[in-house]
Amino acid sequence: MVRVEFLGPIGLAPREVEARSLKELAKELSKDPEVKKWLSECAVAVNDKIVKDIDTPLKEGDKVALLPPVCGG
Amino acid sequence: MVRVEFLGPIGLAPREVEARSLKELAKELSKDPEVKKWLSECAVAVNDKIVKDIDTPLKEGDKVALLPPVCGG
Amino acid sequence: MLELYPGELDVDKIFAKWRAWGEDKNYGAFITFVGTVRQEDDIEGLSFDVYEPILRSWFDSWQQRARERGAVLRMAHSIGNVPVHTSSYMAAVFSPKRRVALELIEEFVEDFKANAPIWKYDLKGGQRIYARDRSQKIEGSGLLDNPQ
Amino acid sequence: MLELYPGELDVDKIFAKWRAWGEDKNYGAFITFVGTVRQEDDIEGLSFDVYEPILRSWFDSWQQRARERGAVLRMAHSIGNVPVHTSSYMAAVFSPKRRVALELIEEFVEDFKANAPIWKYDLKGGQRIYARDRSQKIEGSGLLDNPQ
Repeated sequence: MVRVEFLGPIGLAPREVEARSLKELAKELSKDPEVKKWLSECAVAVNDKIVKDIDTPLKEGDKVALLPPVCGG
Repeated sequence: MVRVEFLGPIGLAPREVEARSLKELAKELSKDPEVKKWLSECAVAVNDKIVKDIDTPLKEGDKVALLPPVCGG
Repeated sequence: MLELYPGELDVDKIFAKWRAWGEDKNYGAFITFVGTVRQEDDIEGLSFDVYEPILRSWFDSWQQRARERGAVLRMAHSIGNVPVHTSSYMAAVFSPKRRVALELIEEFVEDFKANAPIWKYDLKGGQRIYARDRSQKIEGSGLLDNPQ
Repeated sequence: MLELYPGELDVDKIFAKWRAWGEDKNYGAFITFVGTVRQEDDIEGLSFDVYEPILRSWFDSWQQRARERGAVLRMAHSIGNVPVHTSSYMAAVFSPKRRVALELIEEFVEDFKANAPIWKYDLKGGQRIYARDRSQKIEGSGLLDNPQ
């Protein structure tokens, strides 16, 4: 299981998902329309590091964060 | 007569010079080696406005300033 | 060198603290950027969410880049509500010479806008409304959308 | 908006004064540049001559350029002696948006270095030595040299 956190304005509670790679996680998350609609504009961090490879493997206990569009300052 | 001021590090007292243009003034100032050595690196202001034309006319009472290389800050 | 504060920043106090920190370190140039909440669209203020772990690693990587050029960065940001005409963001560069400081403050502030994990909301009529249209997708966004 | 002070600048006080001036004017960005005297070559400090009439007209023409972009400039400079590790120069830009502020502070500070009528001296062993090698000829220099 990995823990998925939805940051900032997404406003959903964290959830535990069974996935051994980001690709598997993407398929799982796409099943929920409330999450699905954010996927096209979110960056992804695994254990607080932004990743850009959909084949990134996941292991038990990993933390995945979805980061919607930002605007600091 | 025009009044010539030597700014910053030149360290010479102001002087009154007879000249009806910057070109005439240049000839007068070149006669003094103490002034001559600064001319190649000085900008020139007439009545506190930087000028770039050697044919600029001068009239009685004009103030000409010589500005050596600057370094503010 | 990264400071987070609840609510608006005490700009004068932070400036004076930073300046005093730098004064015996022989930096010739010290530039600060202050971002202040503008009155527009009838907002009462802005509000911010910050994701601190990634903000810190983003900032640390910038600190490393600055250090390679002999400079040091500092930054302060608000969390939560910040009223109109008060400040939510400060950034600073200390450097031996002015060129590096002028270049770094620009690069740092622009990358901050594009990549720092901070979310902005308008405060309007008691509501907290995500400023979606002024927000930027972080580089690499959309990774999980329709993977092949 | 151009302030000249005998000796070193009280940086915190000037910063706070400028910031307070800007706080109700709806500027979103406020950038300051502070120039501080570095310890090098065994100097005790720097000293400055300023020719105020041309400095003011130079500054006024920059203020006009800033105004056309919706921004305001401020500047403070020392006259006379400024000890090592204290500050002789401050510049600031207020602007509605950050891009203009980032661009203007750079353009203004660089042009200041090249064209403001200010002369710098090293203070060394009680002497005041013109910093000729760090100085720049103003554009148009040499006009009176060997006219044809």
